[in-house]
Amino acid sequence: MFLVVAIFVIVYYYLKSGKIPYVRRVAGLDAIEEAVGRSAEMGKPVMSTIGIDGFNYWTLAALTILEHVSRDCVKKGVRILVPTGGGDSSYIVRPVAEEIVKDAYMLEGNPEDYRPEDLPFLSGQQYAYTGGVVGILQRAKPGACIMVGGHHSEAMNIAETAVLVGAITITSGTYVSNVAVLACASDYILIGEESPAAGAYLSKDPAQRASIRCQDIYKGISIALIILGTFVRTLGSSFFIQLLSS
Amino acid sequence: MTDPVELSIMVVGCFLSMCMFSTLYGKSSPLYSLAEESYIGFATGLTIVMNLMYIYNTGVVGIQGGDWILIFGFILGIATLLRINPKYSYFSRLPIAITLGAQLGLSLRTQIYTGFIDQIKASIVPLFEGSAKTLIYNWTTFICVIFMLSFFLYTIEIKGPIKLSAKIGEYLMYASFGAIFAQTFMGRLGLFVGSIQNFTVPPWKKPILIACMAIVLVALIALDKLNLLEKLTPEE
Amino acid sequence: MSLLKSFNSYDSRIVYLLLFLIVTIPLLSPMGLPISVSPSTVTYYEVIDALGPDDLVLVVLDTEFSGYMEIQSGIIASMRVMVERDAKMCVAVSHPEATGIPELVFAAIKNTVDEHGYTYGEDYVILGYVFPNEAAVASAAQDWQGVIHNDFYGQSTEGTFLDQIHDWSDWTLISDYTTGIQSGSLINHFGLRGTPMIVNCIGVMISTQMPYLSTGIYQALLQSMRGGAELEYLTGHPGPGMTAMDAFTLGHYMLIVLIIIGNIGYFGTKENSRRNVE
Amino acid sequence: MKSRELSLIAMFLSFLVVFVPYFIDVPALDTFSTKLITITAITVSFTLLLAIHSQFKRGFDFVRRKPRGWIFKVYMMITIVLMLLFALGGLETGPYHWAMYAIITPLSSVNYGILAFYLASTCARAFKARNTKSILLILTGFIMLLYQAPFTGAFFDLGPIGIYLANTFGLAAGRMFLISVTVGAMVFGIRILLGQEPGVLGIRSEE
Repeated sequence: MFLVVAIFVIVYYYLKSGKIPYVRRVAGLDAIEEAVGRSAEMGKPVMSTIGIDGFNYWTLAALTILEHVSRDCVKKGVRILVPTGGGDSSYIVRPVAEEIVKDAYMLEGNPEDYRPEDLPFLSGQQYAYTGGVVGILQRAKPGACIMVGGHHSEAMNIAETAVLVGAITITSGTYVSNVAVLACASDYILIGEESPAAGAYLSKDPAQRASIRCQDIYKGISIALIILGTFVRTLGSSFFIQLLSS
Repeated sequence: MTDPVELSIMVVGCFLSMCMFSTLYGKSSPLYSLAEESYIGFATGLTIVMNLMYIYNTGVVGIQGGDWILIFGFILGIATLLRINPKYSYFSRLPIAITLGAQLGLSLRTQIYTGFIDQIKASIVPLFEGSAKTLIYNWTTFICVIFMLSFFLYTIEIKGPIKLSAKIGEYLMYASFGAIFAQTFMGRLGLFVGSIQNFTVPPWKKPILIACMAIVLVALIALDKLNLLEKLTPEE
Repeated sequence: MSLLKSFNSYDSRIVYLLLFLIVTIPLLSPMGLPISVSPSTVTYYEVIDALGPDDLVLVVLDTEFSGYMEIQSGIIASMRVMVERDAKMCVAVSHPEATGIPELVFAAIKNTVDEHGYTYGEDYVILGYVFPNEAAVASAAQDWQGVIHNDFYGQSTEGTFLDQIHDWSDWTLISDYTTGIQSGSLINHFGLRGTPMIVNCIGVMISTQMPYLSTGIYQALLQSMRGGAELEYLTGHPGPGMTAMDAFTLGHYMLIVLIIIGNIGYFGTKENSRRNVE
Repeated sequence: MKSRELSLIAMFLSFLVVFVPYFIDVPALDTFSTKLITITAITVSFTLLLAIHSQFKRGFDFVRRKPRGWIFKVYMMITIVLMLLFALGGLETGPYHWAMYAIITPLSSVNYGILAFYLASTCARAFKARNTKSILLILTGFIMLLYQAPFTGAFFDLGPIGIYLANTFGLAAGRMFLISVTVGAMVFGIRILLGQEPGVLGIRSEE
């Protein structure tokens, strides 16, 4: 509980202070613009998926990325395909995704170009959804496939098909075995926190980017705890383990 | 003799499965579309049935059992449905916000234990105790975790010792990816073997499997040679 | 040199066709290559072997049908052991596709069930799709009697051994067969509170599940179809797992050959192009 | 303006109701949070109808425009209706049971199994010794593959090294990943709660 309150305070502090620390380039996120640009040149659509889960942080992160991608696509006149469905909790995410894409068209001043049929619902079953996405990939041959969000085992079907149809693939894996295979299959991969931090990273607002600092602070704490804990444990005391268990 | 129902299940299932495999041919085909649309259609039907049952079993039965508060589920649910008419789409925001808050809370509340505290706790191991094997295991894991984590620092400029440690972290990460890749392959191979085994056990199914394989392969190549693959697949 | 070039860049469809044949042929006519048993399978066997007639086991079929095809050997073999030890079994399901699985499993171990006089209602209960999401798992862990009233066939569970269950602490063991759907929820609401858990997972989930084994939340982890085949071997009832092992071996060897060929091709063409430049 | 704040407050409150009881032991709050989760689960089930509505709208749109292959969409809509009709005849037997076992289960396992093929082609493409990173990747991958083939175990015992790789490198990567994700998720969650990402609620940032 203490940890939660502390992290809350630190994030709030950094959001308010808005200091711009150095932020390392994340290749996968930088590549989004390039991928959309290339699709525009080739006159091909872009596929952007948001996963098959309900509102967990993977899906929410995907929605922030979708916001960015759809805005970019509309600006460059690229058709954007957002397949939805696939899971028991995914239905509630669909209206939000619709809203995001619709808003992108609205903000660019051409709401009449919005095509609701480009957000197909492919049932609530994981592999029916996958079959559908693979089919769309093969038929529409997009120039880029940005697969983020709560994807599970089906991630490889989507990523490898996207590679085979010649799309630039930007992916993120929700668990480590998925990350390992996606790292081999796709052009760019968002590992670990790169996906949840995408919203802050892509935002132009320095205050948002400053929040990335907090993540490093907590990773620093965890490294310190592991090293200190191991040191003390080696000396024979289990103080840190008890501290963490309390 | 085999039960005709079971036979029909086998024939239809096997044929559609082989159609699904046709995606590996690398070109869109009507065979794949057939399998895909069948699957999406029936799966959507299944989803509807399952959700109606959930609403009935949890919601209606719950309210009948005196759990009046569950009626809010119905109210919020109906409010989201108002989106169909753009004039009232305003109403759907509240249920979305409530669901988002609850699901986010649910996904985060345990994460801090399982993903953070437990992992740190498990990483704290004695480095000079136990058998030689334990020592090797403990040292390797300890070093790997520290170096890999240092690769994930974003707001500190990478230079000096951190650069070195991040580089080692990256190398260690790729080494572990190799091992994990192989493990994943084992799993996927298991699933593929399982899905084929579905069509080979019991043995009377074997000829049907071979026939379906042959039919789909021949059809695919013939359609490709006649340039019909593209013409028969739906537009996207 | 054209052979080397083709080693470096060949049609992926050839890979697909080869893999398809290499797996399908040994399944059509098994060869019976020998196998070995890993220590994690032995631990798993020891846990289920120690069960007795007073033990209450919550069996969770936490899988889609496709996942079942991979781990069916482990499911069948371990549930057979539970029946043999006369442990009380409550089968719950966390995916709509899995509702048909209990029927298949009990058909596969029918002989053992008959032999031990294992009867429905008294020794085992099948609940059906009761764990659709984390919320359902959470409420079952806190207030079992408030959530679970009927079995899969719509009959009341009152009067069965489930009357003894009130919350998470009343289970002797949770045996989860998982593709990862609700395993996290089971850990959060049962495992972390202290209910012993054993898990049989699909191969892809092994690395994800491994940390829970090393932190002691799981007592044992049976790995994928291979673990299932080894368990079949230990229990002395050969089944689908053991026949699949040939295909398994050949599939792995094929990948190894692919890596070797790919690298020969890669270095061959690299040398070649360097020479051309010179 | 008002709706935006209302949404944010509602989100924040429902987050607290679910999140806090996990850390503080108050039975009444606990019951309430469980009820709220059930309520949202029912709400989510209702939203399925929205998705179905748009699926049919999309289908009918295809029928109206009649592009190439529109007949497949008609077929898809018919199968949805068929499945619903089947369900009326009972879930355990009859046509519903048939559709489950003839169509849904085999196709789901095939789609899952196809992954093995994708992994094989990925492996053939990515496992080439281009640089140090890929050499390491190949090395560990190669050893693991050899170890995992059940036949190998009958001749050489690669067990110790295979288990070593999985339980140290594999484990460490898993741990690193979990820590990284948790940290990212926490910060991200707080940013959402503070209303820094209104887009995820379907609210435009400029509103």
